[in-house]
Amino acid sequence: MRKVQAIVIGAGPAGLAACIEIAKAGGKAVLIDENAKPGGQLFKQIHKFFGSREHRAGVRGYDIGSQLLKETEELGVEVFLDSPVYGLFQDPQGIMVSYMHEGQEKALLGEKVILATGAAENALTFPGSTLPGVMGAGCAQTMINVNRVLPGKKVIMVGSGNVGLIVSYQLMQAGADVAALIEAAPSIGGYGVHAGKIRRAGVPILVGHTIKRAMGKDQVEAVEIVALDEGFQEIPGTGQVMACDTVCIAVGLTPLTELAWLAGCEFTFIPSLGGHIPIHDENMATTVPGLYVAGDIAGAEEASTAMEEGRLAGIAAAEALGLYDEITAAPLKGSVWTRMDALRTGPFGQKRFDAKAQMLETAKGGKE
Amino acid sequence: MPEIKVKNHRVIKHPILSEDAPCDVSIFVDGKEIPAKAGEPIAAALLASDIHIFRQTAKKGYPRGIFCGIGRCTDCVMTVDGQPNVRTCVTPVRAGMKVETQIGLGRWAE
Amino acid sequence: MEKQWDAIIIGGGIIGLACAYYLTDAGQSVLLLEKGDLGQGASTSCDDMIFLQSKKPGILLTIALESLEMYRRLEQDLPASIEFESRGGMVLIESESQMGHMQDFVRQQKALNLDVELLTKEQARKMAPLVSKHVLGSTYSPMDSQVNPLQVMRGFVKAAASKGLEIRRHCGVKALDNPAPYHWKVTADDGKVYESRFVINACGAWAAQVGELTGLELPIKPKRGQILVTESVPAFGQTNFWSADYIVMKLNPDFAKERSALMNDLGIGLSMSQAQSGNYFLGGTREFAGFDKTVDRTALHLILKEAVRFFPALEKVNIIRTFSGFRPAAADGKPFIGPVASQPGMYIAAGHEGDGIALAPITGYAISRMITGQPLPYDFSELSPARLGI
Amino acid sequence: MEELFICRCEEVTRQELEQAIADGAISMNELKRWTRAGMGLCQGKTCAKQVMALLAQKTAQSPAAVKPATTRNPVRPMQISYMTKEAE
Amino acid sequence: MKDEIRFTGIPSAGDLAAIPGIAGEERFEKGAVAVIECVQEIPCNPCEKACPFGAITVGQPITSLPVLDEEKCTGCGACLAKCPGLAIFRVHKNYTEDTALVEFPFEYLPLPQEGDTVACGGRDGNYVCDGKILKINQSKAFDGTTLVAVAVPKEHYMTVRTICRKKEANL
Repeated sequence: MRKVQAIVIGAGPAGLAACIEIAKAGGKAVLIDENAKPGGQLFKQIHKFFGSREHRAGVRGYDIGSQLLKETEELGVEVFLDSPVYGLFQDPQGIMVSYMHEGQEKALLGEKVILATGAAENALTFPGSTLPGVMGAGCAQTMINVNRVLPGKKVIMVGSGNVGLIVSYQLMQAGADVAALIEAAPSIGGYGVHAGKIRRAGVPILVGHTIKRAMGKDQVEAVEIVALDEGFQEIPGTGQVMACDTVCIAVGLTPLTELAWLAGCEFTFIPSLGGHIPIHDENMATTVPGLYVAGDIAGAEEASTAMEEGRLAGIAAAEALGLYDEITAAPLKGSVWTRMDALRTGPFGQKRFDAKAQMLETAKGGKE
Repeated sequence: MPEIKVKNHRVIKHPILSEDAPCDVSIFVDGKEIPAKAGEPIAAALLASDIHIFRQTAKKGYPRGIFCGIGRCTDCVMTVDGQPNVRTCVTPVRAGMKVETQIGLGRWAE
Repeated sequence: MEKQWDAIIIGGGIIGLACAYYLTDAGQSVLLLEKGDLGQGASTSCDDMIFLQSKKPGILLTIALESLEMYRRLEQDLPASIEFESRGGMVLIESESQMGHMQDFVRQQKALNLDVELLTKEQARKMAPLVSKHVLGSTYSPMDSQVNPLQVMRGFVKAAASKGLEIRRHCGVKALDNPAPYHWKVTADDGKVYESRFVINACGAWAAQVGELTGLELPIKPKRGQILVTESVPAFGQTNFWSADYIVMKLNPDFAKERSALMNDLGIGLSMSQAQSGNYFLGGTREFAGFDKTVDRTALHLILKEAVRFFPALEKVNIIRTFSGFRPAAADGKPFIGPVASQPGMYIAAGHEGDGIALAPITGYAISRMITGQPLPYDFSELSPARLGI
Repeated sequence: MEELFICRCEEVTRQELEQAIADGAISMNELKRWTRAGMGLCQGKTCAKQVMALLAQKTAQSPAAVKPATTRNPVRPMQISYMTKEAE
Repeated sequence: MKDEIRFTGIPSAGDLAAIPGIAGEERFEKGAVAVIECVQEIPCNPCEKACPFGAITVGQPITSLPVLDEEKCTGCGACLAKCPGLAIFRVHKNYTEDTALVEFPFEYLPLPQEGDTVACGGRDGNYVCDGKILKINQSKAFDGTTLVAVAVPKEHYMTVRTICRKKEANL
């Protein structure tokens, strides 16, 4: 069986960045992704990113995706697309990654394996939540920005995190009407500037409200929303029915950790990062020798942080492969950490900073 | 004044993205011909033609459509070219494909 | 003082739970200790069949037939829908030599009143239109049945709990002391010592490890079975299916020469049953690999090749899960159901190999009758640990 | 449609899950086996988080203590034809 | 009253009064100036690099609110299309004797044309007044973002922030 220095699973921002770093160090990385196109969720991000110039701030997500792809191509990274990894098997020679490619099941052995599998949207259950027309906000975003199809004309958005705010904006850019954005918490979850954009477009944001039911015979025709008190209980008499043909759910992400469970990683539970997270250290190394994580699988954050984590995992894997000595690797990793720390500051970033700090403590505890 | 163009729910002109390519093939949904773009997910072609009900569930017979859009939740499965349980959100369109609303577990092509 | 239980059952698989069900039904106070989740061993890493056709005439076929009748009653009695169904089974025959052996086998089984017959190629295709054209014929028995072991366990738990069963999960056993006949002290992982008159070792593939705690050498080894699960699909035929080659090989070891060495090493014989949910279980292997629970890629390939050889249309079906489980394989191929003569109060209910689901009701019933001193419907001496001097 | 379908694949309702918990299921593996929540085509990818939260709440366990059901190969549905060609 | 941006999505008068991105009243009298309505500490600083005159400072940490140096700001508008949050506006209070110019980023279709009279909206998207489109700037450097400049009655220079989107999209 073919053995390579590194296998990176997932060609989103984290996986691409990891491959780039391994290739820059002179290593051979194979990148495997289940989608027909690389880039993960970057190509549906048509807004300009925040951050600093080093984070490519002000550049639209899909352009960042194209730049990363160009780099991986120039560095000669071998990429298998349309190739879902379906499992990991034990092998004395390394980690065996099994995947589907061109109609056949195949396997590769990796000395180092980096899991960059991303995250999936959380579901929400209410009467009518399985009706056609109720969908993930990310699903609607893919439809409008990648496939260029409107899933509906009149949308209710549930959830005011950055995903809910951005997708509402982009639905309007694609020509849909967003009737309202509702949020169960007493305040808006995402950035005020994103909220400001959709407010200027006349979209009401109803905090302290939830969706009580979606109504319709064969597909969504309306929703009933209700106001909630501070204990998240329905306030009687506040129900109102709003007509719509689409309900988008944007209530957070859960890291896609199946492969890490399969590999036998130890996990820790951190709600602010999306739930059960594979324990990883300052090199993004998990508790399974040779196995790294990067991006949303290591805690759901956002694309810029995912890229930095990918770089870090790539540099650390290159170092572990002997491609870098410690003296060369240390400053490279240091600069990634500086940029990552910058992304995790402020009232929105501090929680994630603290969560990651807690993670590092857990990782240290596990090693001692 | 340049108007936003949404034809059959397709977003042709867009304030940020370049103009979208036109449909180049047809597929058949429960026998009815609809326009599509080769390579786009089957689900996209269906939504573009205002088709939202993809299947009926096995236990209760309730309607379902697209939900996660990334091949994970498997809510959008249909019978495609005689094969049940095809995830339409990640299966690309090929010219002439036969797509059927899946009733329950579907049925095998004779 | 801690409560004195009538019986402590070690092992929360389908056998242990069946014992709990029948013992509590007989008015006994029962505590069940399980080192993990309920049914985390072979009871949930198996398919769903009560397969009579593979059994040679003898005690096992006799009690399997009785167990089948008990399941029919349990479908009514248990507070869970156990999805009992007699869908029947076909053993698919591919060669003239297999045909000869199966003809003999069917004749013997018929003599024992097993309702089984041989089908021609055309008859077989009528019952299973999607079967491969190369199949020469099959056996058919309408008696082969199936049950959902997960729901059976749920039913046992719920019914027994209503009659006082207590369960400690994630609570293995560290020591077993026997200060006097019919007085057992069970030291558990939770640090407590539980006392009882009877102890039942229902630890499946792990029964030997628990046996060691009292110096017993139980000849039970884990025999790994690897199984694949398909997505829910429309049925491939009216019945469940087996390939004849493995059954023929068991009857006539010479037949092994007609199979590849790898197939024999892994003990692959195709079984294919469909749950009520529409999922097919595709099995399986029979290997001695210690307690290594991994699923082996080569074995998966071989099982699926077998499956597709018989049903080419399966190629288009998705696999959604694979797993392996440890059948508790007794040295002489028969389960231990009965007392340990040298340790009054100690009972063994383990070693059922691939028949744990099929034999769970009769095993639980027999153990309950033995412990409560009631007469048994059959002579169980052939299954007593005493048969091997235990 | 007033039912609350938590497992969309197998159409398992919140009420069915609560009943299984009342019947004694205390782990995700048990809950899954008793209700089929998470046993469908998606293998629990969509519902697991909600089921875990419900289990934690109804059994007064901390959410951290509730572990997901066992993950197994394949983590994506895999067409059998992929496996019937010679392994590499 | 919970009128801050985190409850409403609209920067309140209090939010705006507390930030360093808005010039003093007197500066508005003197000519065009940038209005940076960035009220939350998020990790972002492209505006700092966008200003050719060094009038915007974010510094360290990167989450600091942008500080506008009202003397250095020439009101050139170079920062408007660079703000990923679309939170910077250009305001010329004394554009004419009775109109103010308000320029803002706009990323929707349809776009109005120069000379059109349009309904202008506030931070909540509600109608404030009619305005006349002075300029539609679709420079390639803006990467898809369009800058729309409208003339509105002078008293609305700190109220108008957009053109009202059609209630029903043209489907």
